[in-house]
Amino acid sequence: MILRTVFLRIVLFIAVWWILTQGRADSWGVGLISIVSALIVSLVLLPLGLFRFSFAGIFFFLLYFLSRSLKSGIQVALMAARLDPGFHPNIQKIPLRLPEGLGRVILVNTLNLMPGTLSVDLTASSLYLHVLDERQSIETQVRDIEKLIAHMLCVELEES
Amino acid sequence: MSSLILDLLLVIALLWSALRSLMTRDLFRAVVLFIVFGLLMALVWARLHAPDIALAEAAIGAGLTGALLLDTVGYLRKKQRESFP
Amino acid sequence: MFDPVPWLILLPLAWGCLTFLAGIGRGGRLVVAGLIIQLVLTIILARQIVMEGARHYAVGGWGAPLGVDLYVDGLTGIMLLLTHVVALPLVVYARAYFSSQAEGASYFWPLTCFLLAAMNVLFMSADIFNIYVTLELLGLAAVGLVAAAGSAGSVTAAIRYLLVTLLGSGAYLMGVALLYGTYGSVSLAVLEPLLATTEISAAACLAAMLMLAGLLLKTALFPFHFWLPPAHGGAPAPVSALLSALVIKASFYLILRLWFDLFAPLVTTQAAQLLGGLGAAAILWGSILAFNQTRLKMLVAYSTVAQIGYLFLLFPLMTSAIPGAAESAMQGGVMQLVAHALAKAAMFAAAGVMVLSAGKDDIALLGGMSSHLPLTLFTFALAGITLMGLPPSGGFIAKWLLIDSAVSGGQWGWVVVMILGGLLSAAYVFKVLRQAFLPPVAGIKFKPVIRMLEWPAFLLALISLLLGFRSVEVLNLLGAA
Amino acid sequence: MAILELLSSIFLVMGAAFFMAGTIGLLRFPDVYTRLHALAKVDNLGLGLIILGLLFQVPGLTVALKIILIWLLALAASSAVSFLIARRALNRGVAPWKAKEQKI
Amino acid sequence: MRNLLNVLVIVLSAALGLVLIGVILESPSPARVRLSEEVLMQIGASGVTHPVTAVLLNFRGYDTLLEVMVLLLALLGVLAQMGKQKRENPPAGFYLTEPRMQVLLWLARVLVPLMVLVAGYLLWAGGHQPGGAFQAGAVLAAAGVLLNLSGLLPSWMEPAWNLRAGLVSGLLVFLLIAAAVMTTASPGLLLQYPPASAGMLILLVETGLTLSLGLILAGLFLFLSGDAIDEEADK
Amino acid sequence: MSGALIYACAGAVLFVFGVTGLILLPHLLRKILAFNIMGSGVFLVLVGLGQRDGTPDPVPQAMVLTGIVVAVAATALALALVRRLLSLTGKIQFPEEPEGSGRCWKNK
Amino acid sequence: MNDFNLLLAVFLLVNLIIALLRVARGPTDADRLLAALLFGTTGVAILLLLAFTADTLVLMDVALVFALLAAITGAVFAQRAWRMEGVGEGKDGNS
Amino acid sequence: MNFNGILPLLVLASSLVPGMIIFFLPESRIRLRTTLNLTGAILKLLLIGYMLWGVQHDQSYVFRYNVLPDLELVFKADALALLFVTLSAALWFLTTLYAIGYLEGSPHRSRFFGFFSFCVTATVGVAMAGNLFTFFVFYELLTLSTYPLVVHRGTEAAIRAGNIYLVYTLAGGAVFLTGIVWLYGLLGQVEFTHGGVAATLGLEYTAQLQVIFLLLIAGLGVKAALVPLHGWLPQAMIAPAPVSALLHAVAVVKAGAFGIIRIVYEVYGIEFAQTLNLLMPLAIVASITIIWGSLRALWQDDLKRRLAYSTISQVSYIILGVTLFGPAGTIGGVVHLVHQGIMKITLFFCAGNYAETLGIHKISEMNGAGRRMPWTSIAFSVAAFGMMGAPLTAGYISKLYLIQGAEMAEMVWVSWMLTASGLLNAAYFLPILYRLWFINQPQTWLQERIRAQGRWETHGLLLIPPVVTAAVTLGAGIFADTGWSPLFWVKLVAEMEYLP
Repeated sequence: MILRTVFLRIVLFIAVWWILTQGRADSWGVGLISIVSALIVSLVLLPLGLFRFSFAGIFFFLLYFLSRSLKSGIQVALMAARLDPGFHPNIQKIPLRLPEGLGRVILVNTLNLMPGTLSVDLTASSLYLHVLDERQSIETQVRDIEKLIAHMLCVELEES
Repeated sequence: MSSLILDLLLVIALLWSALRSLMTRDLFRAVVLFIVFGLLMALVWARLHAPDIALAEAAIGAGLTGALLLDTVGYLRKKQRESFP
Repeated sequence: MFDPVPWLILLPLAWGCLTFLAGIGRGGRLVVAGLIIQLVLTIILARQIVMEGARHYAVGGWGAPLGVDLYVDGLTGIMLLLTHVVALPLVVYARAYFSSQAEGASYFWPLTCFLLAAMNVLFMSADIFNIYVTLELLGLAAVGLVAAAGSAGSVTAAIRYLLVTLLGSGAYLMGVALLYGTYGSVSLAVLEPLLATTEISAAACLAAMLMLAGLLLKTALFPFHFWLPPAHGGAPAPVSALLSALVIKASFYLILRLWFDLFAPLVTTQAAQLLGGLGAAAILWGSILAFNQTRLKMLVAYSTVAQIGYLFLLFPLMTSAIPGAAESAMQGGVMQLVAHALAKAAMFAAAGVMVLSAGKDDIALLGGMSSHLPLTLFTFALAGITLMGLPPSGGFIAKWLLIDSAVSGGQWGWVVVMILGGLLSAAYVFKVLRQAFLPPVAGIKFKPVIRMLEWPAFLLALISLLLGFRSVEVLNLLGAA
Repeated sequence: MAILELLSSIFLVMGAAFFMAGTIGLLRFPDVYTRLHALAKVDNLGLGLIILGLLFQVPGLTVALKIILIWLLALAASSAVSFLIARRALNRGVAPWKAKEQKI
Repeated sequence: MRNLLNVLVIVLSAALGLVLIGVILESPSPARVRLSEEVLMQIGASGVTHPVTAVLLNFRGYDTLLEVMVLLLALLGVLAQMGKQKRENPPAGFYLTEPRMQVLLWLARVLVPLMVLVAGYLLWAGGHQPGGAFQAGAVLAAAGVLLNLSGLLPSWMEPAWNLRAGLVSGLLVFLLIAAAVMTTASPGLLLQYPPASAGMLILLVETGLTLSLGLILAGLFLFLSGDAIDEEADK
Repeated sequence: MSGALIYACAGAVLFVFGVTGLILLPHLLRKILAFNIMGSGVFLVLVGLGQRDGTPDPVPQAMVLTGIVVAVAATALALALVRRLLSLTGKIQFPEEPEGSGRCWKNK
Repeated sequence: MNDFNLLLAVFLLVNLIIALLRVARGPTDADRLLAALLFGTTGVAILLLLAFTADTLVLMDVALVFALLAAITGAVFAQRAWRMEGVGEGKDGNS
Repeated sequence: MNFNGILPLLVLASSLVPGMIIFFLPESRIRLRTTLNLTGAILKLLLIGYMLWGVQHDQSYVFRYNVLPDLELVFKADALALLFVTLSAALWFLTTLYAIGYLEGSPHRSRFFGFFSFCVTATVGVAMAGNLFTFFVFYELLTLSTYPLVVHRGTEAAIRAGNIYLVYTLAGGAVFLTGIVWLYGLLGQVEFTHGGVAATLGLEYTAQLQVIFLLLIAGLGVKAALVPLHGWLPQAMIAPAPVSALLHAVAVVKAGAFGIIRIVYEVYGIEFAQTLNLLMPLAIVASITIIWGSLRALWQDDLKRRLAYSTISQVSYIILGVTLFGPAGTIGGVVHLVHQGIMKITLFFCAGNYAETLGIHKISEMNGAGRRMPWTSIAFSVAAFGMMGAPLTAGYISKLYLIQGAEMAEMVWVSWMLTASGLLNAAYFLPILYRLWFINQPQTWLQERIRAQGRWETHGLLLIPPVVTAAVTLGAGIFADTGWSPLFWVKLVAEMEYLP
């Protein structure tokens, strides 16, 4: 389990290094040092065992994310373009079902990039969202994403 | 042609942000304009075939000078709050 | 043959690093030892210069236009020697000073090491961009030292100093940019023949103006002197001494270098007269202000403003058609530089002791100092003799040479200025001395001071006084080409 | 080749259009929260589209991956910063703009 | 009087600007010395293939040595000021557990290792393409700033010995290599790298510089910024 | 007129802005900004003028890199001093002090 | 293709300059800062366009650094410069 | 370098080194300080004695040191120099004795004796200076080393006097320096040589040389207290008595007068000066000073102030003698340098004794002091008669030669003026003597400090010096024609100056 995480991180860093140097072969001398130090830094900042994830979950999540963010962009762009932006913004409080930690952070960040929502505060139990149109139901969207994230990170949703 | 326009636009933006940053009455606005100025400088260096400097300017201008200035503005405000509660 | 040049660059840097590593307020002993080594190296270098003449030194082995060149000649030798001769006693002094007063001690040693390193590299540099870097080094180190005292006044002074020095080096760098743009090189060895052989370009003129203006700002010549007194007067005494004695001289040295080497084809008699006029104004105005001060260290600082003026008299005097007059003007200027550095270091150190003992920086409180700290007062007086230009001090030799040059060149105005300046400096020096002979002000208790505070200052003053007897050596070194 | 260039151009133009929309939003939206919406979403989409357009011009795989990496970084940065600023605004009591207020 | 002075300054500087522009536009096209050609001619002996790096670390490596010193000096100045101030009012503590801090915390957790990688990349890139120790150092410093902002790294007070060692390491490595080269390979000559090992030595110097520049630049922020996140507790 | 020259001219203007600002602006933080702008102007002239024929010249680029680092160092030091001044006096401007303050002409 | 990229870069720059109006308008500091944040994204786009214009792919590295450090300005602002209630919302700053 | 070359340096060092050591001695080391002082003084006298013998046997003592490539520090012990050196060394010895007694128990003695020694060193340097540059160096040193002595008491009045002293002397020094540098510019080197070096320039430089002469005399005239420049001297009376004695008799005013002698004889050359028409104006200034000083002395009630004005008047005798073209005038002037020194120091010693012993500062308080302090009063009377030019005293010799010189130079008005001044001298000294001897003493003295110890009327060390100098005053008058008298030496000097 731990070895897997370390291994995954190493692979990730190697991949990033490979991308950065565009595959130059003579870079691995410095690369080795850099990767090792990056690994050490990441292990210090993010000790092992805090989370794990499934690749399938990531894939579904990304798919969902890309499609929704396209929609969100178009929505806001249209609003901006229209002379009278007919929106009814407000702040809504949504109880969270995701356990604390990475999941919630991903949720916050994702919602920031999703149509009509902007997370404005995060407390121990709930999330405050600024929505562009309070008449639309936001909660279902949040629940969807929560589910996806829970799947991706292999965690259970708490029943509220 | 468009490269000339790009250069001119960059220069105008550069000069304008510099001037505003020095002239504007609001201190925070000046700092923001200065940060913008730094980012514009990075673009200018890129245009001047000096990617090394562009890198340094991007890293230092965005990462460090901006941080230092903003932090100082925050400190200044804190002090002002303390002295005029 | 052993070459001290690279070691004179590397060693002070190494001391700086090591003292920083040693921790807060520590490393004084290391600096003393290091300075002794460097002094020996400097003496070796000076001997080499006298024997073999000036020489170029290519850092990295690349040589002029591509790499950075160093250039070491008689004037460089004098400046290096002066730096170390002044710094060594001051460092000993500083150890004692900070042992009795902790304010400003925390990073004094590394800052001082870097300051001295900056001085060394500045004096040896023959590359105008490299000079820019060294100027910044010097400026930042000096500002750090000024601010280290930590009071509102000294921090204000430090900010002002920093901004001025940044403005100055900005103008200087603009000049460098123009020169590089026009001639394609930043090496003095390449630029000099280029400027001399090609017709004078507007860019070169503008560059000269910008660079000189920047350096004048840093040298605190008359209308630009406003920043100097608070900075030098507010810093801890060892710092004031270092700054007034050496740092100011560094930018003056550069003016000298650029004026007579690089920009020699550009400078005009009018410009030289203008500089001389500013110098004269500095002498008179600075002396009057010095006399008006109520704080001892401010008085000494304003005296620096005045004494800098003398240095600038050498520019109009050098334009004299009579070769002997020009030569003695140069010699006089350099002697004045050396003598003032020694004397001012001694004077600030002595002032520091008095202030430390009286507990407050006020001339009116000095009464009774003549019996409490006779040696320190004697030091102050000896340094004052040099400033007044009375024999047998180095200042006297300098004044002799300058007046000689002015008289034989027929430039009588400067003679009057110098004579008046000497009298005015006597006025402010004796203002302090006479106060010290008065009985103590009621209720003031002098704190006892460590012996090691008094002797280094006295040594400096003595050197400045006896310099008059050894000026032949100094001038020999200056003349070594 | 021409098709690729065409596709590239289309995406690029779309990206630029989104950027423009983002700017308009930034200028026209009524309060800081709504402007953050514009910034966080539209511009990132614009950048994404431009990167997508540029993907048709890349000389190699690593370059493509690199610009995608850049996009991801920009996304992460802007979404996190949006949250931070929005939260701070709420903390300071910057009231969200309400539609009905506008009608009055 | 004061207004008059201001007007005078403005007029003078406007004149200066006009003259400057005039001079810039007038300057004859090719400069007298073509330094860029010289650089390209000698670059083979410099140990790197990127001309800017060659200039920065070999041809004008002396400037770079001094420049590190400039940074260190600024840091010393900052330390001398802020150390005192912080001793007077020590900064407040941290509240990492606050849920709202989590977003920034995770941003830092993700970005900082990436920044380390990018710094390494820039360092490596310096040899043959834009990049180098300064840029790498600046990125590292930015990582430090980010860590500080997210609450993972407290602001620095007086540096302990290990931090001091890190801060001067770049300069020390530079000095040691200079001294070593001067005593062995090219006696009596400062910073003259033998062409065969120049690349290696430059990389060594750059690595040292990256580390220490990163620390110094980060230190400029970390020593300067007095307060950690303190007001969350108030609410 | 090549792009580089345009930037060089812009640099000249920035330099002038910076110098004027550094001299005239009363607020210290603005002075620091002005100094940075002045520095950028000089750097632009250095590079712009150095490669006015269009070919990149590594030498001024290396110099500007050095210069940028110096500018950052100076800015940080200046900010540290300003903050220190602020914490000591609560002000961020120079106190007005006439030259040669002290009891003038009374110490005869 | 190259000219097209360049044209787009010009367009984005114009876009950016217009967005700078927000700095002037405010009303809160956050609004002003948004312009600088926008620069992070737009600057990356412009740099990438430039990188693919003149085949100076190294500019991608500049864009990378831009993107990597874009968060810092915003974070410093939120964590340090814009805390607690100001002296008066909208007109605080240099008083 | 041989011993003869080092000898002038040793003479300097014999007071400089003890001075430096004394300066750093703690206040309590009285015995060591006294020993050092006296050892130095005696050593100096011995060295000078050796040199006197040597000069008579045609030895030359020259020390040269290059300060700048074309600027030398030269010490030369020629006859004129030795005359002045002997005077100062001898009087220094006596003054030191006197000062030890005078300052017993008062604070800051280390400082005092340190500067005292420096002062003598400077005087000896002035005397032995072999060129104008060296002369100037020690001339300024003299200013500096006397200032702390003038302000020694540390009272407001003393400090004010010190300020006035400084203003005069430093300004004078500056003017002097200008003249010197100018002259160096014209001549290259200004070595003191018999017959003068300026003569080599020729008459086309007349105007310049006249201006330079004016500058030089103005600079020296401050110390020599020529009339418009004499203002500092009466003020400087505030100093302790040994200082006043030294200032008036040997050090400061004599340095000025000696400088004028050197300038006229050995820089310009008396004949060349005559051709440039420089002597007449100087003679007029000197005459005015003589009369003015005497007149002012008449109205002073403070004893030391009266003596001070007397000094102003008497020193100008020297200058007057210098301006009288012809050997007799020269002899008269130069010998008065010595004679006035001996006499005036006697007077000041005595004045100090009165003040220290009886607390008398004013002439009006001196009634009957002669009987209370007979030895002091006898010495005082002898010196006063000398000042008046009474026969059998040294003063007589000087006046005799001066009047001769005036006749030889065909300046009859000078002899009339001398006579008048003699009468004035009598007018201000005789009343004092009258009070001393012929008016009864009051019941109690103002503040009698030193009780008569045994058979001495005052502290022994205060008594011996004036008695000795008074004896010398008589001796120099009575034995003027012998080989050891000042007159003999002065004749030697004059011979050299008028050599073709």
